[in-house]
Amino acid sequence: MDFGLSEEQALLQDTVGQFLANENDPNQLRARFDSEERHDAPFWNGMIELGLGGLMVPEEFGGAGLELLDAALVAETLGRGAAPGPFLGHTLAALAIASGGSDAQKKAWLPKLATGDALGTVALGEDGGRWLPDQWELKANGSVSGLKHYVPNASVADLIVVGSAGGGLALVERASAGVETEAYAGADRTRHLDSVRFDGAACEALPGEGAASRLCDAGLVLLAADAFGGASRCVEMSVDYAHNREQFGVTIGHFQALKHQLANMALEVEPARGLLWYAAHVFDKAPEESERMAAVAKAHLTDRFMAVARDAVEAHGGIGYTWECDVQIWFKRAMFDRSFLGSPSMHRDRAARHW
Amino acid sequence: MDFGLSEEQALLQDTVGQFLANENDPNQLRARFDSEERHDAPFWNGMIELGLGGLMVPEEFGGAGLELLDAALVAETLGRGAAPGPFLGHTLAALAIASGGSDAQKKAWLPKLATGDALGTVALGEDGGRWLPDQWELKANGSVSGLKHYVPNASVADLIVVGSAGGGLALVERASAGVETEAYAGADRTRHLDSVRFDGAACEALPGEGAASRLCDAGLVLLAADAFGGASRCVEMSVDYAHNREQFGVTIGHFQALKHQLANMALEVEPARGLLWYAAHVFDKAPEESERMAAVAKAHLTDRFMAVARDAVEAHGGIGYTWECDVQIWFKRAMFDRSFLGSPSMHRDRAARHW
Amino acid sequence: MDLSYGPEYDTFREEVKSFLAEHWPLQGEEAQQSFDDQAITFRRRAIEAGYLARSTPRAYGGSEQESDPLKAQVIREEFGRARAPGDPGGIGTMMLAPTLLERGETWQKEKWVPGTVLGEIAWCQGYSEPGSGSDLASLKTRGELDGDEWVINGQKIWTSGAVTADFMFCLTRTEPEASKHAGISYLLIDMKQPGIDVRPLKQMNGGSHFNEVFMNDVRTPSDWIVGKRGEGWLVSRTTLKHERNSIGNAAMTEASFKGLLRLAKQAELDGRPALENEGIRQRLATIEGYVQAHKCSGYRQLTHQLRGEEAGLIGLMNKLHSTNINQEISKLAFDLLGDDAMLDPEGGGALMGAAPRGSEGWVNLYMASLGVAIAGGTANIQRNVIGERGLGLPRDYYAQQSK
Amino acid sequence: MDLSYGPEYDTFREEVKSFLAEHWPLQGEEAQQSFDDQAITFRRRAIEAGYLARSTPRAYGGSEQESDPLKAQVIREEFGRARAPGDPGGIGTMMLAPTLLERGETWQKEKWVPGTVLGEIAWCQGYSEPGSGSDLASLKTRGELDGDEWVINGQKIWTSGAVTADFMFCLTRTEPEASKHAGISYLLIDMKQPGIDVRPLKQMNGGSHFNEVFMNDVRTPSDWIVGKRGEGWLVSRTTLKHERNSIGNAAMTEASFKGLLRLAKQAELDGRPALENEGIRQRLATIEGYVQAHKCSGYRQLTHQLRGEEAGLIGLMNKLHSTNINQEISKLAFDLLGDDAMLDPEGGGALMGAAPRGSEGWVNLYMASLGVAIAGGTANIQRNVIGERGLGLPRDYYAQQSK
Repeated sequence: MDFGLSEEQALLQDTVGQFLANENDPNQLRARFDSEERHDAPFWNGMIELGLGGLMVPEEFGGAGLELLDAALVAETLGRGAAPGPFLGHTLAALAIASGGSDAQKKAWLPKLATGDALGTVALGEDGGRWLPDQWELKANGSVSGLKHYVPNASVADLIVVGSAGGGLALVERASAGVETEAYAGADRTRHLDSVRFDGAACEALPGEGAASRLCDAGLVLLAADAFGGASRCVEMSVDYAHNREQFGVTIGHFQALKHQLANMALEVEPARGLLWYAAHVFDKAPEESERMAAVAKAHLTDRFMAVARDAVEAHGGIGYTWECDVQIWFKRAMFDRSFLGSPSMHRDRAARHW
Repeated sequence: MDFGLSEEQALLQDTVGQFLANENDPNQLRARFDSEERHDAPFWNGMIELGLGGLMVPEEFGGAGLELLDAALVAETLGRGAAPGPFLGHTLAALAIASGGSDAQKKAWLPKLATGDALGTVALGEDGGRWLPDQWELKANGSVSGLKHYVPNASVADLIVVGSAGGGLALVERASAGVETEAYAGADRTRHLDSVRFDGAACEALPGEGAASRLCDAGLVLLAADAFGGASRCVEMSVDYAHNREQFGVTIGHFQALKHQLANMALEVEPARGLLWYAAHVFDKAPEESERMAAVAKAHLTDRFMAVARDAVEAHGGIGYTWECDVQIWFKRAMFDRSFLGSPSMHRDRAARHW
Repeated sequence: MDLSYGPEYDTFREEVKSFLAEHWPLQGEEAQQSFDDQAITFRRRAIEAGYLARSTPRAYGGSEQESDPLKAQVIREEFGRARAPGDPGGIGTMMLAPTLLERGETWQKEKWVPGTVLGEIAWCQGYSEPGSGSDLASLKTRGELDGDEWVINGQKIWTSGAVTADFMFCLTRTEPEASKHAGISYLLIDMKQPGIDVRPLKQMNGGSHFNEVFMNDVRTPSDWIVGKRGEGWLVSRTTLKHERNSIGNAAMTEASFKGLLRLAKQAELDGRPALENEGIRQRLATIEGYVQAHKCSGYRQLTHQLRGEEAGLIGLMNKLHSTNINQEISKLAFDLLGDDAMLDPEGGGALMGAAPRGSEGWVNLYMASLGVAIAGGTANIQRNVIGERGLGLPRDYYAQQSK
Repeated sequence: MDLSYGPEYDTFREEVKSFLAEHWPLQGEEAQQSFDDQAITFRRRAIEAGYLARSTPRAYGGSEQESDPLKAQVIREEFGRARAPGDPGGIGTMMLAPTLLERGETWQKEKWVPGTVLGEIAWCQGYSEPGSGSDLASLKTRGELDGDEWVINGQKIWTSGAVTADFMFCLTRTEPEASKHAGISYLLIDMKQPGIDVRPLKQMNGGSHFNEVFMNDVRTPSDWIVGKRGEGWLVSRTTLKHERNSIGNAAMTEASFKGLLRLAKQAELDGRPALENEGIRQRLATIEGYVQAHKCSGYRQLTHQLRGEEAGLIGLMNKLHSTNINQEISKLAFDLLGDDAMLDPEGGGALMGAAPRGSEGWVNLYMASLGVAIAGGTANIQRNVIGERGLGLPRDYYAQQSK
């Protein structure tokens, strides 16, 4: 019985955290957030050098061979630092190939994804909030035509894993004929989204069964992890502000009403840490529980993140509502985490099917 | 334009408030609440002497000829004082006859109800929460058989106005053959409820159209009024407690967290006063709006009362949870107001039909 | 209880209508002026007719009418319907003019009030500073007398309208030896001078409603002071005696709710109309309860004014109640947006208006409802006011100490 | 991360199981004893076998086992499954015995600890008084030395188990000249004597969990004091080093939620199964998120214990988190009761247990969830603790002053 992180896992979080402290300090983050550039290649390359390109890629293909729990710990740290970049889509693309690809597909793509020679992403969402395998209608049969929404960093990706009717997955090279991307004006300026229109683009199906639902469950857990990291940061920022801001000659943390609001915020966030761990853990070790727990974790944590981001704005007073205050960066990241792959209410309904 | 009380209305509230201060002070109320007696005739007679038996009975039949707004102001005052007794059922029975009875029925019953020579009540609820005219299934055709739930003070009533299939109303004398009452163990010990089983009891239909829905709308408004009075009292009790109870050498009202909780309680209650007035006002003056506003007011105010009663328990600390603390009397009154004539969610759905 | 306005006001309404029919919109050459100029031309006539600047004496450019909140309400309704310019909104008419009228010298009233009530002169308010939010006693902007001029240095924040304002009324520490509130004076400052640097504060939704104002050796004549030296704190608290628009706020909240209803009727949730979803319907109906209560509270407050009574507890609750309602409206709307809830907000300059029409507008409201909660006193300050002034609970210890 | 207990504990579990198979339930003549006596007989054997009183030295009637929270958890699970008596619950084993072991004289430990861990001696706690809730420094019960006896006068409140307790450990002001905390002593008092009047406090749900204890010239020997005179405040804060049951609380919350699910499956709302109502389903699923989070927090806390680490922030949140969850569960249940929500609650003595089976039980829980919120520190006190000890925010001014 040990429901806690291993030394290696703690080290992994420290390493990523240290990298962000150096390479994504508040000024750097702010510059990236305000920039019109939608991809920061040097920063992404730094993450690749840390090995974040192939966390869940088997060692034989040049990856770290880790599990979702490890990837979730990284995602939490990235969320805490609001790290810009294509980690989410890239990680899910690699996972899809690792779990559903043929040997040839694995050999062709996994090493490149792990080394960052190729950037991957996933195209899942369709009109009307159809995010999940049993909802997809796009047909992929040798070639693919149709529209996918909200594809992370599609404009700079090399490889797109596309969800298709019947719950299948297919590989499409972004440079192929018949692939066009268009930028969304998303609120979250750390993770840019594009729509992708396929017009008879060549595609190659992943033969493995069940890879699509594994991909989605993993995505839900990674979003929950990002949300936990972001929500924790919102609490920290608000507590720090209460320690520093003065009114009536004392720091505002002296005011009981604010103190209780901060306590309530912490109470919304901290107990959810174990839920996140558990959802990742069962994905790795008890897949029969995975669908349900991924849904519960995504719904719960992304809702908490959004709520606590609102609270953080209020806890900062007027300054919290300004562009220059960093709280907004996490507020908008919460908007992404909450909607991407489907709303909390949709996932609560999915969890309820298990009652 | 005048959206406020007239001098007469203010006087009416004062008069009833003064009566309660004298005849239902905390000790008297406590004795009635703890008593096993389910009806306090002398106290009810006092209310009758004030004219509360026939508030909405036309003057030609010995009543005060007032409107629902006036009756609601009385109900508010009774709710504020947690006045025990059969005011609600009696008032609704009289209203039903006044608005739907034949001349003969009016002559036979209204004077007696106004003078308190007869005590009236209404039998509306049926199995499965069927409280409203379009839900009633009990057949009344010369005689009536079947079961009605949650009839206020049925065991001591002389006259029961019974809701019947098709949205009709019928008069049954409680002393008739085939009428049996059985006491409920209700939480609210200020307004006792009985079930009434009819077994071929003689009944007489009220011929007037629409009287049943008027009766129900009026009932919803009176419940909302009771709830407003009770909720206001919960806020007052909590504020008084905060002014008197000391901790760490100061009254607990000095603690900002509690101060804000009390402010939030007041904010839940005070703005609803106008909603209550408005719902009563349109019943009297703009009946086309009445169904909707009665539903909105009942749902909103009885929910607020229940919530604020819970808050009041918390605001009183440990003592608030004891039997000896008066807060429980209003807490249980809130339970009655919230469920009687149907839950807030049912009435919200009814209000939504008007969107 | 009577919600009609009665025959007297029906007659008055007809008068207002015929005035408007005759005078708005402007005709001929006048209609070629800029909109601001047209508004001024029109207001001059409306003041003459007694419809605007009603509480301002004729001597200072007003129409000096007897206070009548119901007439004021009729005027607002009819001017609104005709889309005719009403009294200029904002801090000049709401705060500066009443303060000058009560506390200013005659020459000050003559100089500034007429232009203010006409809308020729725009003001901004220099109260808040970066280091002092609700705690004005700690403000640091200082003014020193240099001959017959004040020289002012410091920084103000949350200054709406500073970009376009002609003048600022500015709380300034002029008596450094006096303690806290006692050392503050109420100075008037020409905004169009070197030394004043206005920097818009961009909001999280992309708009810019507020500004920072940096003042570096800014100058103003020594007699551009309202009240005596060191009395600025008192002057700034001059009670406002204008005809408050208590039901305008409620009308806006109701309009927002109606917009939400429209959204709920159009939106789909999990492939079905959102309005058929019981959870959504219950949330909507719960909000409706608050909206109706708020609307009726507006009627109550108007009635209190008509009767010349204090509004009491309900009068202290207006802002927090509407803030709470608007937050619930925007949260439910956000849940109805589906994937559009990831979009960049439509960053308008306005903090809050009528209900948005598109998704980006609702995302904007989702953020703006927080800004409104903060602007002009956070929710916590509102709760202090309700608890202390409304319920008679003791004042906060630290605020008390700092007095 | 590994949620299995591992082979070592599987073996241990088998040992516990065979012990239980052999020793519980009691057989033959022993099975004819009262249940309390059977429990004592059984505990004696379980202590001998090393399964109960694990942190208590053998010298004082315990089994003196090395601390092993996982073994403790296995024992709780297996004893629970076999419905065998575990360590006596309540204040005697949780507070008095550890305090005596750390602070008491040898003769005190010998006299009271063995009977307490066996369940022969029952205790109640005399801390709270009517005038002092969270502010123990203000307590008024006083003790004066009269020869070799203390004479105690005063009133205690919220005293669970006072009706059946043999002794009370009682904070008593013995040094009236010393200020606040410094004048308090920790006295042990025989409850079975004249001068002690125990009055049950009836709760709003009809049950009686707490009592008032009136003490009128109550006497206790002068050496029935733990620690020195005036040290009672310190003694009462002796850290508890027992093997905490961090996941027991989570298991109870999960059981409540399962009961709520059962209720929702049976209940009808507006003529349809409640579970088909989207609003109800969303509320249920939202609660499920908190319940699962709480359950996993239990695993985390157990792991911290196993590793010998401090639990930190999560350790401070247990009570408030479970209180909040139980309130949400009881509110949703209340909404599912329909007209039964008007019924009188089933006023059990227990504050909170497994999920109720009938409507009256749920009404009871609707009230009891408030009592739990209050018992042992209100929600506001919990928030102070999280804010101050967890987030490092400053202490409340008045509490600070009163130190």
